Amino acid sequence: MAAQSTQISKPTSIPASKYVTLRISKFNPKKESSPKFIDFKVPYQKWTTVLDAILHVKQNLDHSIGVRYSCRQASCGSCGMKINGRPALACFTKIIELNSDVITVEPMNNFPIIRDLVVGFERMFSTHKKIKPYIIREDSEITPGTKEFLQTPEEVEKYIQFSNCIKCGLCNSVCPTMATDSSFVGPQALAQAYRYIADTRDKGKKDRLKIIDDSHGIWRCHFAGSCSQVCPKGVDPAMGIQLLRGYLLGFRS
Amino acid sequence: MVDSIEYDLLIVGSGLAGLRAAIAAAKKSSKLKIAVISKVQVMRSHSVSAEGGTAAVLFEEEGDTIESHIYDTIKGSDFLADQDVVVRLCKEMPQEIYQLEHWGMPWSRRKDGKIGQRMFGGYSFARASYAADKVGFYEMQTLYDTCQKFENIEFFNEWFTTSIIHDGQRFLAVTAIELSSGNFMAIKGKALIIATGGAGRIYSYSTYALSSTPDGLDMAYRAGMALKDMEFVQFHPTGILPSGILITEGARGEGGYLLNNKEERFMKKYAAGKMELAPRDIVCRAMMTEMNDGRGFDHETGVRCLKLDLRHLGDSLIKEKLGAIREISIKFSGLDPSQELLDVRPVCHYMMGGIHTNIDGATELQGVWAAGEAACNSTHGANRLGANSTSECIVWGRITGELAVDYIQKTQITTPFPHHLVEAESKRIYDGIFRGNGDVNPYEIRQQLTDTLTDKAHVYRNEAGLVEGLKKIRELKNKAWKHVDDKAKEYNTNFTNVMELDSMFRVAEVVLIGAINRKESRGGHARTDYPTRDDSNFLHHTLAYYDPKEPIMKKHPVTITTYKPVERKY
Amino acid sequence: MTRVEENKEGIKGMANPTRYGIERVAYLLMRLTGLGLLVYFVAHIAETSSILQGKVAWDEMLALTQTTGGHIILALVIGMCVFHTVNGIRVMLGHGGIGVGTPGRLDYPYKPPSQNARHKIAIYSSIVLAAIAMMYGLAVMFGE
Amino acid sequence: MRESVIMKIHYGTALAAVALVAVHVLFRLTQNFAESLEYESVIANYQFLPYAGMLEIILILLSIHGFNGLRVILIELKQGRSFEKSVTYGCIGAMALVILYGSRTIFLTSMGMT
Ligand SMILES: Cc1cc2nc3c(=O)[nH]c(=O)nc-3n(C[C@H](O)[C@H](O)[C@H](O)COP(=O)(O)OP(=O)(O)OC[C@H]3O[C@@H](n4cnc5c(N)ncnc54)[C@H](O)[C@@H]3O)c2cc1C
Ligand code: HEM
Ligand code: SF4
Ligand code: F3S
Ligand code: FES
Repeated sequence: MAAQSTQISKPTSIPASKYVTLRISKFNPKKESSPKFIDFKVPYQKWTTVLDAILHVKQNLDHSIGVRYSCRQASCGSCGMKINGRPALACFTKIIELNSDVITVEPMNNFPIIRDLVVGFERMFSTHKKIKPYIIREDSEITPGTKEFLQTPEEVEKYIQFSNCIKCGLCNSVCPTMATDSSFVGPQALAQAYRYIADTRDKGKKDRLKIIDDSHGIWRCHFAGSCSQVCPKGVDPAMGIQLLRGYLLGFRS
Repeated sequence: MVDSIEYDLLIVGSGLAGLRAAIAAAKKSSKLKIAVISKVQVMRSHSVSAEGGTAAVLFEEEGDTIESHIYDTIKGSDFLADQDVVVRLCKEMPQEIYQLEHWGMPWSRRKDGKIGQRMFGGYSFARASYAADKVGFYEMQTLYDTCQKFENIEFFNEWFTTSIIHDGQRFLAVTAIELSSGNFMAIKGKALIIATGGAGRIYSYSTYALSSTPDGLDMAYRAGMALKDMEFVQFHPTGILPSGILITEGARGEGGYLLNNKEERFMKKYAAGKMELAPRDIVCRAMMTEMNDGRGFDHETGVRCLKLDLRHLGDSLIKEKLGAIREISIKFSGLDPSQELLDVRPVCHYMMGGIHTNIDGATELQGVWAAGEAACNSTHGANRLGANSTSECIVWGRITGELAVDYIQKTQITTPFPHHLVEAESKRIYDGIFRGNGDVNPYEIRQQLTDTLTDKAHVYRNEAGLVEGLKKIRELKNKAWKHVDDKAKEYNTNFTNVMELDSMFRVAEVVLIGAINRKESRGGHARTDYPTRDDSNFLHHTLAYYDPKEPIMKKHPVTITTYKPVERKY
Repeated sequence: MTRVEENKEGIKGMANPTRYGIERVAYLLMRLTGLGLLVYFVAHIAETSSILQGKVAWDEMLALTQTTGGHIILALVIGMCVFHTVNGIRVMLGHGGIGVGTPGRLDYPYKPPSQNARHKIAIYSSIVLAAIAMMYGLAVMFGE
Repeated sequence: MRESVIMKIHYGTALAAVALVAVHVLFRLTQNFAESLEYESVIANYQFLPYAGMLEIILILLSIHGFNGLRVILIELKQGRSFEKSVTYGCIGAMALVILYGSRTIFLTSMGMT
């Protein structure tokens, strides 16, 4: 059992050869009247993500950058922001993919700005809650000896895609209806309404259809599809919403 | 004076353990006001990254037995697990899987419609229930969504808890900063469940979320509770380079294997019986030995690694069962696992240690429970088996949630509230940290601290290295890093980052001292200078109590009921 | 909460068709043509009411519309009508869940099935059809 | 009214309109376009009762469809109880006006009261 030399594992120790300009939108609405952009020079490697670059700035150049992050592997939904004008997860966007010398990062639209790149999710979380995102049926609590509700792999396929939503809010930030309608349920919640309705274990279809059949409910989606184009997890909310509307229009039952 | 708000039950942490506890409590009483406080938003907790599976015996009719799960866990723990606790885990787990299923968990299914299970390291039966390779994520979603049913669960998203307030006898409140406004507040409650998760970010190469720092552990430690068995840090054999993101053990459970630069499955030399599916401590040691003996590969980052071969599993199986790691490898490393070998090396993954609790999850302070990875109820002993952690989170989430409700229902707090303690905490963080002075970049100190642990307290450790590490950490601690350059109140993560760093020092110290004291090799703790297990001197748990000067170290007996320690062979 | 606090993109964001593919162009055109048709429709009702005032009024009205400008407007209306109708049929099918793909596991890199070729082709077709109809209309009106 | 009912009407009117507008336009094209607009032929058309009836139906359908479309766009642009109420009533009002005005033309013309 040998020396400890190979235990050193600090991938960042490789000297960086290339630099990119990271333009960060800085804004504290409680103190300032409008956002301003500040440029930073940041080194990068072929694996450096936009989140890595922002954290480099936070750690070395400006400690005050406001940015939300956690998992750094595209599973927690924290780091959605506008990168070169298009919303994406910062931890799932590599610098080299952007093919650009200047990378501009801004907070997502259609969410209130808390600070810099950080936005408030209160409304999205509460609309998510509103559509009853859980299995509705009387025997959903087990008793001793209960076994599983059977479900074939094919039945799982019917909803699993919608189950992948990480609540990053990217979809809500690009939807054209959301751009002007602050009461719209939004693609995130609608896709979740479909997720539970499509689950064979659920019996809450009527309930949920009633909730979303509202003047700012599902009808305010015009199948613009942008939500699906930016969704980082392949949820395809646009599909879910149209299928859901199929129930309301009587195309499906 | 510092403002305060009042709830009945406080749950700090909204990972698997915290959410499960919230549901258990809300189900038991719809009258209690329950606050789930977390420094990240609800679905952003580290638990969403758990990939491979959750262990439970579901198919007794097909030959699995609870007994076997119990023994596998105890043997995996290198006999440091408390056996009564393990029995409880294994007995209660099957019901929890079915409960999750009834709440909507999208388990992967077998053809007959039953819940699918896969092979995992150290088990004698395929008993890791899985949902593709996003088990933790789906479990979090199921629990979070189920929480939405209960009107008495309130979420405090992005509230950074800084301390536990008690009167020496029992729990009274926590103090926390609401990140969005920057307000510092006391949140009073009759009972507290700590579910702040693991602290693996004290290592620089780690599978953990960036938010997995030891501030939760430290909070309990400063409040006088003991940290137990902190020297046992689990390394996972397959962290992918360069990011350190986890490639789940499920990849080997589905049939993947590890190769050295001679293209041989070297595990046959170390655990011929279980090969790549030996427990993690064994596989990690094997990998380190291979690399140290020159049979590794040099990754372009300059780090040594080995290869994980999944190619023979085939594209369609990988897509179906390992979709998330496929995405991760393609995106972050540019490698498609169905075509290429993945570069992997052992990476910090789990802390067997945590806040000392009894079998019920109760800590030494009345009114405080701990559950999940933050707790150490000694289920995992010296080495956790994969898929047993999410199980532990769920079982003890439920147990502590229910017990806390019982306690609240019989408790009346009459003593006057110790406002001075809240003021003292406010002084500690605002005068001591927020308004601190210094010219050293705290982020650089954090990097050095985590590098030191990665260097000195890795898979293999020895006296010299550990002592040097401790010295280095104490040196770093004395530098002028305790200051916050960002002076704004709103969403000041610079402030919380420095508080996290502050907690890292205390917890890293406990890890190192524990490791120095344990002069044997057991489970995840492998000393090159004491390469064997020493049951006559070290078959005990380590406890560490806070003292401003240096931790006070104590011993605590292991509960052994049925299985006498024997040599561990796979 | 006011719009500024919510950082809404506002009408500009809603109307900007440049960022998210042809679906977003179709969305905008659908709105514009709908509104355009509504305006024309109201004007058309007003226009035809002149028939009540007898032949002279009607002919005066006709003369007013049978100018180059009038013809161009009419051609536009034809185009709008064709686009709105054809795309409207696509949208209605889509809204009913037809042709939006079937749910199922997606593999990275994710291609959302709802953003599929069928719909893109339908959108392009409605634009092309609208253009043809417009040209036909122009030919009829100017080709006298 | 439930939003789904309104929107079903919106789609329904659209579908019906497809057929009817096609007929209406084809009528313009059966003859020479300019000729079809001659006063006499228009009057003749109106006095052909099934055609006048069809015009009336088109009028109603498209008014409903068009003004509901307008309502949709407006309530998406700005929210608030009073705003949305006035949009709803405004659209209903405008729709009624257009229908009445258009019906007057059709009715009087087809009765030969020009
Ligand atoms: C990559 C990875 C994969 C894994 N895969 C598996 C697996 O397949 N099977 C398995 O069984 N286990 C697995 N594990 C282990 C398992 O995921 C964790 O042990 C478990 O998720 C921990 O859950 P938790 O609820 O205890 O804490 P966490 O999910 O870590 O949550 C901690 C919570 O505490 C909050 N918190 C922390 N400090 C504070 C503070 N100061 N103030 C306020 N809130 C605070 C955080 O915000 C967070 O909400 C894996 C671990 C990793 C790293
Ligand atoms: C004759 C065939 C027509 C069809 C098939 C049709 C179909 C549709 C459909 C499906 C929508 C809903 C679009 C959505 O929700 O995204 C719509 C909207 C609309 N239509 Fe029509 N329509 C027709 C004619 C007309 C006419 C003649 C007018 C004008 C009077 C009109 C005015 C509108 C308006 C204003 C909207 C709202 C725009 C929007 O929501 O995007 N339509 N139409
Ligand atoms: S649907 Fe997609 S884009 Fe929308 S919140 Fe969920 S994961 Fe994000
Ligand atoms: S972008 Fe919006 S309009 Fe519908 S399809 Fe998506 S919700
Ligand atoms: S940090 Fe979790 S999604 Fe980016």
